[in-house]
Amino acid sequence: MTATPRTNESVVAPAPVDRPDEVENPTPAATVAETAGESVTVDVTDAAISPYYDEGPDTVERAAGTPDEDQPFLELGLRDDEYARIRQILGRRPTQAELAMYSIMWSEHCSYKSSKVHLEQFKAKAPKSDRMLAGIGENAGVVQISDTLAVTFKAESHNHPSFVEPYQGAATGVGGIVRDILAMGARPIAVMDALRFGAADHPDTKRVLPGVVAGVGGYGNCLGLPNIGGEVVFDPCYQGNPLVNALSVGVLPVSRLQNKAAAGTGNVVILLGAKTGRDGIGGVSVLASATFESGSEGRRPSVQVGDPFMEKLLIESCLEVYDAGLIVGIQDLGGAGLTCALSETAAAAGTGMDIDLDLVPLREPSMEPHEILASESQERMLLIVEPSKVDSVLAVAAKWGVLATPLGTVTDTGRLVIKWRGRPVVDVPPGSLADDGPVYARPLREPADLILLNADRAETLPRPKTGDELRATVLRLAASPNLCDKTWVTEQYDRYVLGNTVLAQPEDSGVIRLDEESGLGIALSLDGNGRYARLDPYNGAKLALAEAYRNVAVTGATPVAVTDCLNFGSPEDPTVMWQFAEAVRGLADGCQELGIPVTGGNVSFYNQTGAAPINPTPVVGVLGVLSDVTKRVPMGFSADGDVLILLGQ
Amino acid sequence: MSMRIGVVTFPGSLDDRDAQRAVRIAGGEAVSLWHADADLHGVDGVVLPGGFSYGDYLRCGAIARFSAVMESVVKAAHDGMPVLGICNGFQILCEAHLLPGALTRNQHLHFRNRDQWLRIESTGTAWTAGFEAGQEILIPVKNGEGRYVADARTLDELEGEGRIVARYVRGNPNGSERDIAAVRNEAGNVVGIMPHPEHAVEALTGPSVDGLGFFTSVLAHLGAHA
Amino acid sequence: MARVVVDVMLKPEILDPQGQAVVGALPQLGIENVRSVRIGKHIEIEFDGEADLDRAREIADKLLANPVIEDFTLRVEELEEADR
Amino acid sequence: MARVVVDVMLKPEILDPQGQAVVGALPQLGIENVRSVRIGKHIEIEFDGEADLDRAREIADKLLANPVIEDFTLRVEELEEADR
Ligand SMILES: Nc1ncnc2c1ncn2[C@@H]1O[C@H](COP(=O)(O)OP(=O)(O)O)[C@@H](O)[C@H]1O
Repeated sequence: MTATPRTNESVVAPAPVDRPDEVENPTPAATVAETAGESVTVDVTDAAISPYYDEGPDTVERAAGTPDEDQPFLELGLRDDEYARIRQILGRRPTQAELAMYSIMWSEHCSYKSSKVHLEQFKAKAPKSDRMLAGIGENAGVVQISDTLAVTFKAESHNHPSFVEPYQGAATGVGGIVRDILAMGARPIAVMDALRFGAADHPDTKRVLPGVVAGVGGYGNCLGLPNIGGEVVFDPCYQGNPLVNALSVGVLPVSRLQNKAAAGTGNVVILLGAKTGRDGIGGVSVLASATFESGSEGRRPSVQVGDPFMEKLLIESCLEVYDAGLIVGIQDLGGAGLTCALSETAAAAGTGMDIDLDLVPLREPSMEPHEILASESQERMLLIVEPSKVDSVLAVAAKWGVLATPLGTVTDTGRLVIKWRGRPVVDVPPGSLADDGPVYARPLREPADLILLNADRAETLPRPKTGDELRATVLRLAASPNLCDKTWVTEQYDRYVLGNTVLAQPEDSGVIRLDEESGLGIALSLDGNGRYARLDPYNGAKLALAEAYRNVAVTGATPVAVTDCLNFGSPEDPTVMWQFAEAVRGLADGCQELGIPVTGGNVSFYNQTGAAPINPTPVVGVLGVLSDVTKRVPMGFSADGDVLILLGQ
Repeated sequence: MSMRIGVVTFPGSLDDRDAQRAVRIAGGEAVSLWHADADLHGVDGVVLPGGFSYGDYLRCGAIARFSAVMESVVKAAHDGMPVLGICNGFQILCEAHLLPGALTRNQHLHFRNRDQWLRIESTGTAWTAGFEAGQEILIPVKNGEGRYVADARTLDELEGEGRIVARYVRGNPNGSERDIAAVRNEAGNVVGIMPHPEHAVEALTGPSVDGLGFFTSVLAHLGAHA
Repeated sequence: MARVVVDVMLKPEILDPQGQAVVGALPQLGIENVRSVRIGKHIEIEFDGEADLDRAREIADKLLANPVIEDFTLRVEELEEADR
Repeated sequence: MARVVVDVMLKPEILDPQGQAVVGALPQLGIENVRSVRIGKHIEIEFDGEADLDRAREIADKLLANPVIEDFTLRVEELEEADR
């Protein structure tokens, strides 16, 4: 994982470092401005910032001439030293729009500043594999599975938005991960979802669970992607912080692999998809309040609302564009919107860009440059296109009824220059946003209660001794929320669409046929165990990996690659950071021992209620390959007289 | 010469490729039709597949009905061409008034996907002639708005004229009136069905291969009338 | 400026499970005096220029409501400048 | 008799895919002069006896509208005997 957002999870002002008690948990009653965030409450009204432009936008020129102007960098989650570094990079104070961009791209969420040093192990310990066409650092890992076909898959979290607005939070979580898959050149072919809720009988669970399930289903069903498995787990530790992890998988001809580099001076930068609105602008709204102290009502950032129909059209138009060989590069717009897509694509190619922000189609014409750049409006992609092919791209978009708008061109200046109303409001080296964010080796400390927790052995629990006791125990287990039938959830998901689902709920793995002739297919499983990881994060991560690996293997598939979604509390809490470090080490070691690489994934920090973090919850997805899906092994007994054999101890 | 069955793709159609596959497995030639193209390209029959045409945010099938292709489909249907609407396709046929009644929100308010038993009630259609009357079949149902409603007179008429093509048995998945899963027009060339026969054409991917009968029926019907 | 508001309701004889679900949930809020709840759609159409009632009726009739199961009503609503 | 009518609309800044889909379909009906369509819910609450505006507000607030993304308005509507 590089210094890039690996997720579309809402990006808001990151947590001010060293002030862990300010890390609050979103509550549904609070306003969205305060809650849509990854972690932190930014009270818009409290930001004591003077209105600092009276004659038009805060341009680059103006910034150079007013070096001493106060800027709300702390409110935006940037530390003193981070702000100083930005000034040093630019040789002046950042403009308002630039400040917004740095605060987003250097947030925990996008920069992986706390996790980066640990995640390196995934690369360092990865077994050599010539199947890997794209790995960590790309939108999603790509694994070659035959002479001509490759598969891409990835898991991602949408935890906090799903607590604020369960339906839309979960729906846009699915939409976001599907765009990652699409950006690699693949046709998305299935989704999975790993869910964690509080106690089954808690009122918050009653509010959150139906919405999340309906949202996962609503988006995936309408997009036409079969849901082939997942998890539903209840535990009080997730009461104020449910987890919504979504996985998507796609297939592509090897020759169709796409990348995000905005290469080629003079190439055209095209925005494809939905109009841009004030969705999920989050902490950056602090800048709006700086300029418009009154009347901020209508300026509040809003919850992202998914439009799966638009996403379906986006998928079809992108695939048509790929097949016709019309583009040089592509990137999805997720959590950090245009900011991330523009800076990452330029940084990846080592180029620059001239962008005209006035060309961005807006849902609300009054949007300011920093709002346009920070908007998390869904269902958008950024394309890099040779000038001679622009018309063809626009024609494909028109065929599918999707907006496509040239925004500017690729340059060889190495600067990302963004104009608004004719004047530059951004002029930065794109790599400074995308790759050169801060990196922290945060302090680690084993939780003090771990010894006690581990001393409380299962052997001390009373055991059923009589037949009746045993019967009562079995019934209690069968009826417990974590073990009971999950049909209420899985029935809300379409598992048949596309006609290639070989195994799905209630099987241990989902199996999808890729090739009707040869029977080539894949198996996928997504597993995690937060309770175990709480007791031993190193082995807990290994356990999740082993479970997913076994689930895939028992279908008859050969496991080939791993994705993960690492859900933890605040990285500023050394005990959480220790859990994280241990879990990553465990997963990396496990992968090394099993001989399969981690190809991508996602880190979600700040999952906590007040000072209480969730159980460390690494969720692991394993991809396997079946050379002939007709030979898959389902989990049910198939014939009378079958012999049962127990393997292992 | 194999019969050509057109499968319409609207923006938002999802089961179009599945319907094409079902046509092929049944031995027909699947022809892809595009919503904005009024030309039916000489097909012998048409399938309107499942999905969420135009997003179906307003009311399922409401917008698809106005597409260019539907004008031609309506005309061809009146001339006797076999037309099968599956799920969203059924909704579109009702919106286009080729079939009576309407499909409304499931009574339990959830999307529901399950393997569903049906009883074939009418074999006098182009799409069910190959079944036996009263035959029970197992095919997937998956919808959020699949509850069939019509006024009592229409329902009585449908019953009286034998135009209920299939009923849910062993449980009604969405609260449909009189357990109706599929209906037909008077002539029997147009059938709308809520569950998905195209998802039950291969033992590997479906709960059964019972759905194949709809596609083999129409091919046999066309062959006999060719 | 003006807009046309179209309210679409299920016909009285058609079951409204959504409305029923709300009625079913009311006792939990301690509310006992509600006889029925019916849920339909509220649609606001803004025109370029004048509110065009005839056009709106056509849209409602052909697209917004399904006459087999729904009725609709139509009205023009004057907007103040600052209104949404 | 009287009932309370609650209209629930998405907040103006929230994307309304439903309304957008309708706008997109209008050209097929030959209608070109519509600027925007927003779609919300229209809810009719009938009480035993008097229309109870406070109760209705509570129902709207807790059950009918999602305050994170929706606003609602409320009004009492007098009914004639024969009305639906
Ligand atoms: N959120 C979910 N989304 C999709 N499928 C799910 C979800 N939760 C559970 N499932 C599926 O339901 C089945 C039963 O789940 P579970 O009871 O957790 O079984 P197991 O313990 O074998 O994983 C599995 O096939 C699983 O993939």
